[in-house]
Amino acid sequence: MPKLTVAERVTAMLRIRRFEEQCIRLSKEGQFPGHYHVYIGQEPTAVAACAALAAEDFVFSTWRNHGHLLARGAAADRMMAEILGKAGGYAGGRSGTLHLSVRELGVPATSALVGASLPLATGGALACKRRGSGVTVVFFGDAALEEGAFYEAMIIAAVWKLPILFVCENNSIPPAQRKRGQYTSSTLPAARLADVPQSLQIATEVVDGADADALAGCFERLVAEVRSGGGPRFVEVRCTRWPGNFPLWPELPGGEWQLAWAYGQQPDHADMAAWLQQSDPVLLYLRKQAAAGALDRAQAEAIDASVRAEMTAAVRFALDSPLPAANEAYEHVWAQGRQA
Amino acid sequence: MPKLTVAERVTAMLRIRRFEEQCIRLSKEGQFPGHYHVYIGQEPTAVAACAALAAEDFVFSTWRNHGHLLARGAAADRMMAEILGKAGGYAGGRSGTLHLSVRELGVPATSALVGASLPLATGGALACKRRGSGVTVVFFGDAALEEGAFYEAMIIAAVWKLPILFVCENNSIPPAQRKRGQYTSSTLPAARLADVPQSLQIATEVVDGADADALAGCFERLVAEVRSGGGPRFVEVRCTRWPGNFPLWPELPGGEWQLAWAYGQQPDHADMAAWLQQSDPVLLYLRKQAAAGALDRAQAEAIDASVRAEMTAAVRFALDSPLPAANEAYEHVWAQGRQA
Amino acid sequence: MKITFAEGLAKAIYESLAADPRVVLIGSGFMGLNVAARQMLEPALREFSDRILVTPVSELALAGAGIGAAACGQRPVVDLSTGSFIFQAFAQVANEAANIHYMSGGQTSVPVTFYSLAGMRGAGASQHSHRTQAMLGQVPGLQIFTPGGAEDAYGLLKWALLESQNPTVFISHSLLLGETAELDPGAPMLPVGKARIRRTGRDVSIIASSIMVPRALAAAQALEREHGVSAEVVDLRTIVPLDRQTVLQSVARTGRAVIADECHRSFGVAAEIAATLAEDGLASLKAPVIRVAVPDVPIPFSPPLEAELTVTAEKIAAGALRVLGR
Amino acid sequence: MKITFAEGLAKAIYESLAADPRVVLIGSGFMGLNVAARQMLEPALREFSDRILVTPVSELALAGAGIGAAACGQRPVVDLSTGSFIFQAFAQVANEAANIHYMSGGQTSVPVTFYSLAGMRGAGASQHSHRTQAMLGQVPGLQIFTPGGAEDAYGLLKWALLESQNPTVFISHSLLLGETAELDPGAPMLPVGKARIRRTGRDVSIIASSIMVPRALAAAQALEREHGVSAEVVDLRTIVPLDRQTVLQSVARTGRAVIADECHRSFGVAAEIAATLAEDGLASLKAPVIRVAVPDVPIPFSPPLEAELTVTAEKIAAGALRVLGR
Ligand SMILES: Cc1ncc(C[n+]2csc(CCOP(=O)(O)OP(=O)(O)O)c2C)c(N)n1
Ligand SMILES: Cc1ncc(C[n+]2csc(CCOP(=O)(O)OP(=O)(O)O)c2C)c(N)n1
Ligand SMILES: [Mg+2]
Ligand SMILES: [Mg+2]
Repeated sequence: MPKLTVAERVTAMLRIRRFEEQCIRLSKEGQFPGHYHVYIGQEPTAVAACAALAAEDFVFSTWRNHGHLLARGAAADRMMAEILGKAGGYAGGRSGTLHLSVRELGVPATSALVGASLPLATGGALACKRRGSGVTVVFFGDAALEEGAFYEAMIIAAVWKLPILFVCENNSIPPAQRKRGQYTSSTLPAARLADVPQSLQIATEVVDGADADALAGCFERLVAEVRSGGGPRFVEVRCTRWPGNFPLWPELPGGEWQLAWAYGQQPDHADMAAWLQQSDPVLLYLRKQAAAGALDRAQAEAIDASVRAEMTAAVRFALDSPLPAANEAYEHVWAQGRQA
Repeated sequence: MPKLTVAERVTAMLRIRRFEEQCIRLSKEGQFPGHYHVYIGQEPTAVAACAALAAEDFVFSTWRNHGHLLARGAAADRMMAEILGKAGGYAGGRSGTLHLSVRELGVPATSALVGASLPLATGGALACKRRGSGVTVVFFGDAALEEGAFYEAMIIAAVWKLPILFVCENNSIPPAQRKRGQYTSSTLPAARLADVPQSLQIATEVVDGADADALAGCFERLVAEVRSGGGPRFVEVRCTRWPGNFPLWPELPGGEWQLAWAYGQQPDHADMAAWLQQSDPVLLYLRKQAAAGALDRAQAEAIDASVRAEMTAAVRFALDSPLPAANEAYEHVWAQGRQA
Repeated sequence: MKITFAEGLAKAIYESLAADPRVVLIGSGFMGLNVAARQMLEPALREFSDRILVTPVSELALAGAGIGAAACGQRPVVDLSTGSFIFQAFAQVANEAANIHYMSGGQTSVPVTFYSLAGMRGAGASQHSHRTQAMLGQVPGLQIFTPGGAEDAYGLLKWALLESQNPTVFISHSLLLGETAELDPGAPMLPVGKARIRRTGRDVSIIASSIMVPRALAAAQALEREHGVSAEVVDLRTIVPLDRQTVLQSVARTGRAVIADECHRSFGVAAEIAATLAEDGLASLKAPVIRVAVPDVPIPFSPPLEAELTVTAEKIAAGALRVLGR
Repeated sequence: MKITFAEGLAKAIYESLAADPRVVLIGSGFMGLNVAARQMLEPALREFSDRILVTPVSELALAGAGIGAAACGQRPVVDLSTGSFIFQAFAQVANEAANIHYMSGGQTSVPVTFYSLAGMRGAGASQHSHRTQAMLGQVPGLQIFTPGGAEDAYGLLKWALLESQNPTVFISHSLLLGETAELDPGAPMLPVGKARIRRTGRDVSIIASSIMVPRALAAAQALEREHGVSAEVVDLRTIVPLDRQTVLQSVARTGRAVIADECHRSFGVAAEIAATLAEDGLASLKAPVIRVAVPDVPIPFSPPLEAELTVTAEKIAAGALRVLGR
């Protein structure tokens, strides 16, 4: 039994997609400076993983954290305010997009350095192990396997038998360039990413990042295994890079994503059309549920409308939130008193 | 056809063993300060590897470098002088035992940090590749696989298809604790060390560190493969830790090693007796050659006598060499002029 | 001929590749996120593609490969990208590159260059804004170049790639990429290790490096214009070697020193300059030294917060007025 | 009760493990190669073995695990062993531990302690002798403790493990392990961030930390005995927080400052102290400040070469005579 209903899963995925679209829009409007990374095309991974978690569990993420945080239950308005560097953001504007964290949701520290979240996450898992309950999930991209930190974290997770799930979201190779049986990321010499943790005797799994149901099943099982003391697990989620995911600044090819595309309408952008057809996990899920009679177009539209309303409000909150006062720069360098 | 005659191989191995015995003696006499590491029990590895190399090739090593350097042709007297911190040493006393190097022999930089020689060695291999000839060999212990540097070096060696041979001298588990099929080093979760480079598509081999002939064949083949452009190779040499190899300061259990032990005589030290019987690569080689009629006891004794004479002279040179003048401390911080 | 800082870098890289086959590029990011500046590298990347290595995200091993290759006769430049990523490579930079020549008793030299696009770049936030020149200054054996102008970006990078026998950390800065300077291609470069008096003055010496140089010059102009104060601007150009003599001579003339530094205030480059004055220039000082540096606070994302910590021309000018007792 | 520095460390570790179940030991080397000192840890290692983690040689991830565990409610101490190995962990120490509290806007604190057995220990040579306190001082968000006596080894380590809410780099020193001091177990500890006047004096202030403290005291005794000079010795105890006030007040009294520092001379701790005097103590200075520090040279193996670079009591005393014009 999956933990989320169809409607809940669609809501959770659309929240991420619509949030990220607003982000791109706000960046293009110059509402916030710097580069940033969105989670479009990978939505069901965060949703499935977080659905399998309990409140006491910990989540560690990267620069591509918006989806993970939303799926974990973070408030879109405070997230957006943070991305805009506003006083109302989770970190009062200090963090910005790159290392958003929400401690009350068990997301204590997000690193924007490739591979760096993995050692931190082993510490989260160590804390779980010490207190005798809870698991830690860490999300990272395929490039993490090029950093020594990845391997050292795997080693200590295995040696200490930590309750940790390593989630590699591999978005590296566009489908056209994929060869059968030779799924390699750009600069890692492994034939399959999962071979690497396997060589360190960490049990691995590979799952299709475009199949929300498969992801849900996979994460429920893996988190349960980890929770019951089975030690670390590694899962490679094979995502197909969304055509708008450019190395520096994302774009919205074909404009805002249309629910109608799930129901027969075509975008007028060739790359997008191909991606939507084969790889857009939200669209594929909607189609599948429509075919199964589990969620019809009208229901989906209702969900989308409410999600859009939430995001409009979030943007409003963020834009209305004041910039922090200059002297706020000096606050929170040093922690005082005791941590909860 | 092995590159070394039996007499040459015995000479090369005994040079290392007798050198290291002198080292231990000099340390106990207080002739040099600090901790150090000897190569007793691993002699045929360095000898086999270096026999397969040409003058233009590069060698990178660790704190356990004496054997590698001697096998590469370094002068015992200048090495010993360096270990004693004397002016006549290769680095005028600046290096000491931990990072002995001899550039004219293609040993440009030795690191005393676990794992750190591997990235350096990929650079040596890159230099070979750029100039279109030569290979690089890097020696390291099993703990290197616990450092991120190891993995990053493997990755770039594989991605750049470098002419490099990674030589892991695994001396981690005493035979009594070895389980069949489960040969793990102390804190690495891999079942077999070679699994790890294999997962990065680097061809691997495992060889018995007590079998000098097997090592010779193995290294000739692997170096030839690397030299002919086959890309990186990894070899795990399974050594049995010599009983005198303590983590801090080595000891000579049973006293100085006796050639007579190869010809029936017994040491009066139980650990040593077991190690000699099963694992001492020098002794096993002498016995094998005696049985094959290739080198008799008298011949071995003659070799040993000449090696001992060489080492006595080396010790004399080192002891006679003056300590560097204090103001030598300021020399060679900065390189001047052009490098040859 | 007028060139930008980015053009100076690209020109140095191109000419070095052309001049010496031992020059190898490990990575090719150099210009960071600046798309326009990246295009300037295109000719070099095209023409010398056999000497430009595609790199995994493995800073530690890339640095090590550069060091090892240098020890074996090449002249590599390792692109360590955003300045903060040098921490990933620190073990190789600080404990291998810096020590090899000395530990080998002079046998091996290591002419490797680490390119580091450091600094507060705007929205880099805490994890992408580091300036490591002062930390690296604690590591004997490393040269540290911090050009503050386009001509020095060109001259110092080219010298590192073609002439230097020692490992160099080349500290570039995103916000300098567009700065322009006059370059006379025929003129000899100011020797490495010599500071540049960018502007002479009588009343106060402003000591600067890297991004602080244009800001110090702007401060000096404002001081002249608005307050009739004549400020001298000393551009250190390199942090190691450090041209203490020029600093001391300038302060001997002006009697007053303001040190502009993008390092954090404590243990930064400014501390070393101030210490030099306390040791060897005390008699010259008519007033206490002032450091205008980034407070000891991680760099925040939000623009007004980052601005609060940024060392601007205004803050430098205010520092100068303060040492002048105004 | 008289205890050694090593006993102080062992006592702090034992009592912290006993007092708070959140204290976890990641590694258990602490005393380095000193066999006698290692035995002092035995009771803690035996009694709390469930909270002592066996570690692979993976400094980077071990540091990260300590940070992550701290962020998730534990109070780990990570044994980074020989001071030089902190470079392997630098990315986690400098760019994660230091920033998390700030980046999270105060949501998460990271009470992790990194134990680093730093310093010129005799025959450590270039790669095992680093002192990183000045470099780490450039990283806001890190506390840096450099005890110079057994009572502070005990007090500061225990405070880091039980009380601190911030990441701490605890810089220990092999050559201090046998130093003894009087410990009154009932007495309150001098507050963290306060320097200790180890010896009062009238003629010159010697500012010291870590291994420099006993050497500065020996220098002061020799100065008194052999030259009739009354030297005050200020033990900084912590580099961050840095007690500038006590330094300034001491120099205000004596008018002269010698800074004894085991960092390399340039960009070291001594530079920051000298800079503080140049900024805020200029009027007190009757003579130039003198830094007695390790020259900008990698540490050589050979005993006479290492001795040449070592900051000894004799060199500190000579420095004091020099500022006194004798
Ligand atoms: C240590 C470090 N090196 C380099 C970077 C620059 N960088 C940011 S994102 C990125 C690529 C990451 O790729 P991947 O892990 O596959 O994640 P994706 O962005 O594809 O989700 C790089 C190299 C960094 N942030 N940290
Ligand atoms: C980065 C680093 N961490 C820790 C050490 C301390 N150290 C010296 S030797 C050693 C063990 C090495 O074991 P292994 O690689 O198997 O080599 P062996 O000595 O057994 O030949 C350690 C941990 C070091 N030198 N460098
Ligand atoms: Mg990716
Ligand atoms: Mg070993």
